Amino acid sequence: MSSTGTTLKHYFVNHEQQFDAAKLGMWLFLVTEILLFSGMFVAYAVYRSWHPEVFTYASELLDWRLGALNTVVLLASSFTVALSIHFVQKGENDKVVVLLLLTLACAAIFMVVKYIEYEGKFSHGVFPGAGFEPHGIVDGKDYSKYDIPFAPQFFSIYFVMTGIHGIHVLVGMGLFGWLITRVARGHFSPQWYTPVELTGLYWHLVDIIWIFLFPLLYLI
Amino acid sequence: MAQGQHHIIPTRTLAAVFGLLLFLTVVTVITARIDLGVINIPLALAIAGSKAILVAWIFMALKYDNKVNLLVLALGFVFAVVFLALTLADTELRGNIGITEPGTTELTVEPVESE
Amino acid sequence: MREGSHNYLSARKGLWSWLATTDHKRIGILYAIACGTFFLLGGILATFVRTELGTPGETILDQDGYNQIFTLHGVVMVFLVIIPAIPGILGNFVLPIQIGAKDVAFPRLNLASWYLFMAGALMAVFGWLFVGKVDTGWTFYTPYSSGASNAVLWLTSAVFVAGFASIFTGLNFIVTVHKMRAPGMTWNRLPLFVWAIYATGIVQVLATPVIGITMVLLFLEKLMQIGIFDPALGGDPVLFQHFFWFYSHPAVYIMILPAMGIISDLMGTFSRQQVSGYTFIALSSVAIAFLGFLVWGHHMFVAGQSALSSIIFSMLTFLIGIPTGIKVFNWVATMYKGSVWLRTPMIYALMFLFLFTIGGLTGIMVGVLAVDVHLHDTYFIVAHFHYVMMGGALIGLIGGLHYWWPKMTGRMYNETAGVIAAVLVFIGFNLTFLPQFILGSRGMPRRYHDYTELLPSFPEFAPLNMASTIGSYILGVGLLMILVYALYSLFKGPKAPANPWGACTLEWTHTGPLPDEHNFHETPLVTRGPYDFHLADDVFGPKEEN
Amino acid sequence: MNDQSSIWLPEPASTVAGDVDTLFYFILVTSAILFVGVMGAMVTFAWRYRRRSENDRPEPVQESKIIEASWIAIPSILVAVVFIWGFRVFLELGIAPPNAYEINVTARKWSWTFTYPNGAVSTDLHVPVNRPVKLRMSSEDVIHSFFVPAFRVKADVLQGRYSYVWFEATRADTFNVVCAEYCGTAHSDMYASVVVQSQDDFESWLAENMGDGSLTPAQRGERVYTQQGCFACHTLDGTTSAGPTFLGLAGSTRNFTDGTSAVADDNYIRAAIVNPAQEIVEGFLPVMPGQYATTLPAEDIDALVAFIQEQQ
Repeated sequence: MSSTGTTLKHYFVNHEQQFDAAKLGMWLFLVTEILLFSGMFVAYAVYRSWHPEVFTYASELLDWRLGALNTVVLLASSFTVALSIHFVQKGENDKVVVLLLLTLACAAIFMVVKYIEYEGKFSHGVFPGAGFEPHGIVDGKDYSKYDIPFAPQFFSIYFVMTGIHGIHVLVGMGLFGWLITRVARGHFSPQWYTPVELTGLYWHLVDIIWIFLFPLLYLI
Repeated sequence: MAQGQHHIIPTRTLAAVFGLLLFLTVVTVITARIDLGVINIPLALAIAGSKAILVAWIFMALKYDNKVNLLVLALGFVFAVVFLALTLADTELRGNIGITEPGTTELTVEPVESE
Repeated sequence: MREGSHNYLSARKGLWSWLATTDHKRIGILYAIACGTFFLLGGILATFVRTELGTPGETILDQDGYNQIFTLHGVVMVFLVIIPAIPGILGNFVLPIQIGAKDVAFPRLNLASWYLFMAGALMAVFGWLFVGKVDTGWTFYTPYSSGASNAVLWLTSAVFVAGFASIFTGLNFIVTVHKMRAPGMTWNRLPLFVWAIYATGIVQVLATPVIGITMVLLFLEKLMQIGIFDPALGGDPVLFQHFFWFYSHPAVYIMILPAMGIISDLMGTFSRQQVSGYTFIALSSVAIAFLGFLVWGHHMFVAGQSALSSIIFSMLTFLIGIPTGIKVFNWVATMYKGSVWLRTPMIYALMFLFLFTIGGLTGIMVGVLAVDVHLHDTYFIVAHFHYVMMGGALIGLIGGLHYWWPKMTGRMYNETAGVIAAVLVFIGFNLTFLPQFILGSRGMPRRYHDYTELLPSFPEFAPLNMASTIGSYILGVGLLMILVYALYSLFKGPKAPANPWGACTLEWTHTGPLPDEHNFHETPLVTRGPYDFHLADDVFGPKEEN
Repeated sequence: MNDQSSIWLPEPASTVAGDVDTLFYFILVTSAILFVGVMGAMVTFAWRYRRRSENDRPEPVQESKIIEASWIAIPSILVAVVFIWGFRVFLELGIAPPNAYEINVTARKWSWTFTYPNGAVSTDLHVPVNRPVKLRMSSEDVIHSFFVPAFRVKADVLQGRYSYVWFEATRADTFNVVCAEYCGTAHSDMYASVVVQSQDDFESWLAENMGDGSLTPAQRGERVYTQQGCFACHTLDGTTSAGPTFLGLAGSTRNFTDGTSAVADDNYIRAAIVNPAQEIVEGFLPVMPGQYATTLPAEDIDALVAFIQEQQ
């Protein structure tokens, strides 16, 4: 991905082959992400099937309104990323910069909301693992009532899943920052925009993971 | 075929998909609030699944792409489900063959009389 | 073909040309050096283990020492030698040339994979040597691993990092095979080695992330007691075994499939005959890659999983046992009406058939529910997996290294030394592991530092263990002999011709004694299958009417 | 076929061992025949078709469909037979006869203890000959695995859960028990022995071991309190955890979430153990597991009640 725009690597026959190879490589990487998260979904499913009542009871502590807001924010960022690919294919780079900035903003909002959620939990003793001893009353819920067996498991799984997902959002934000500087410097054109396409694919997958995380953790 | 020949997804389609996704999010929140008993989880998963398919099919341009990518994504999900299914086959049915106390043996195999 | 002034070794000079190379052939050599050193380390550890067990009672290691040594032996041999070796060394070097490509699809990612692998490897060895000697076994079963010393964190993060090297290598090869085949190189003209590496890539991409998440969860279990795997906190240790074996069983196919690819090529070249059942072997390699994900529970028949899941896993295990068996039949059938040339690579191929068949048949034996209850976690299992992993994957690797040695180094090794070493390895291997089958079926458990207590009712444990130890020394001598004559041939070996074995895959027919930096001057046009010797007039001269 | 003790398997000493051995030998012999056949073919081909001249090129061979079909069918049939046979014997291994004599086994880092229904505790497993014995096993720390090679039985012993093994010894003798799952430093020292005695020897051993083995009900209650993990929710020092503390519980009046109340006498305590969800004390949740009615023998429950009543 050298900076002189449309370079064709010597070991590729033409642009098309290089672009398709990059895309297939990205899709294979996305499969590894899916399987990485599948491990956590299996842990969630196993513990939920063993202790359904604890999971529904403990999930009352998660604020579904913030979860819904985060879902909308991520969907919006997916939309802006898809639009940015649309315009980079048309060569309207100025719109691409705006859209990528919007995506970055949405991702930032997502992380801020996540910070608020985590802060709310940590301040009331809801920690993953051994540190779990909830206390205090927050909007009508007495947290100390949630100190029941296997509630730590629920919150550990919650923190591990949303934590690793959060890390992926941060990585996405870094990528978008890097992309914006390159679009601004005019590295991409309708002939060569692979990095934008690949980062877009990565971001959509991060969104898909959250699409599954939100109902499983917050709603049911 | 220069790179530019790639299919450019019209903004209207993108906007329509985005709207549909928002709508589905609202639907899933509402249906989760009302207690539908046992179908709550499958329904939530179905809605989440359809949202995921929408994102993959249009936003990730699988519709216009070389179908190998679709196969790769499908394989990812298939093996995630295999992992889940065979693990649950263990965790759900544990301990019902060893114990012969009344009522705990679902497997209707009568114990072999030791000769 | 311009004479070898401009081949891939002489094109650039200096250490930096190696450490920053993106040439798939040099990266293959880098993997060879790395995996070779770790194999030497693993081998020394194995000798410690066998010396300790040679005689009953404490010989050279105390209990902790023995547990730590066999743990490092397991980790090094599995994660740092046998999983990366064949795809890393031979996959990197040979696959692009065999499909007529100039390089892999993502050369920089290829180099990054090597650095990730080295980072993981050094973390593991450094962690074990200086931070704390881990003694949990290479399987890290909780709750023992989550209760053990914090040094386990080093090994788990090392496996996590090295796992990514495996993912990116697999990803790289899949894209290369899909997108970069030379004109005329259709899917049914791919050499079977390419099919095997392609199937291995699928397993690497689909399975390795799960060991990644397992190691992260074990890391968090240990650091923050998240209580998913530790029963004291309400977790379930059998769930850890599910997570671990979901990766580790497909991992054994990452180990054996490339070796099967090598054996297919060797049988083809050295019988100078079509490999019997080409389509079956190619498709069954990919089928095994997928079926390999359905059988992990056969490691856990006695672990306390539900009886129904044990029954399902046992049934699926037989589903995957059959195609492997049929491959062996096809390899033997390849020699029928061929012209078998018993050079060292072919001797290792036949040794592979011998050892892998024993490993496979004992695999069927421990796949049977009732028999596994008795044999699980005994030395029968140790013998079984050494027969398939060492007898299969490692002997395959050694055969492959001998076969492609002239193409990698431009030198021929000494043939008689090769045969002598092969005989030594064969005798040493069987003397080491055949007694272990009997030890295991009579009931000697695995990972036992001392068996004096069992001698009164099992007196035969002492002679069997002694025989196994002597065998391991012979095996060690044989392997060291290979190292010696290989290094010797690097400097004093005769110059190798471009096609010493009369093979007709692209890496022999379209490159000089040493391939160029970009493999080919003009991309080759492929007109025949990989084992169509009867059409290969360019290799053997016009067909005389006999 | 299964009685001669060849070099492969130790002398069988349990009813199920005979079936396991027959299956083992069947697979061993079939594999040996298959192996000799394949190796024979390999060696003859390698010799008969050895290379005569440097560049002779044999004609390609047309694979015969019959051979291919047969070497797919035959292994499949063999493997199906072996699977079904293994499955049947596995069921035999898994399901203990209802009249089995039950003994509790506790594994801990590097030793086994066997507790008998009458309270006798010993580090060696004494069992009557020709009677099915079922072991209910749990571990105090890491995973161990109870393995008696002579009986061909093995099962991992997990913490916080029971796993079961059953056998019926056919010979009065002493056999080795080994730990088959790696469990730490002295994994290879974790021995015990199974002493198979005639019925009356066993009974006399049991009686005379009963003496020192029995504890006062309260002491035994305390062991049940720790073994069953009651400490996870019920403390002894007055602090409330997920469940009410036992200190001062006996005799106090308990008011329940549904407004009613009762004095905590021994019947109330027994009912609370056996059927916890019935009355929930104010300020607590219905999360106490309810399987103690079936899993705890009556003496354990009485001992637990005695132990709780002692906590003043």
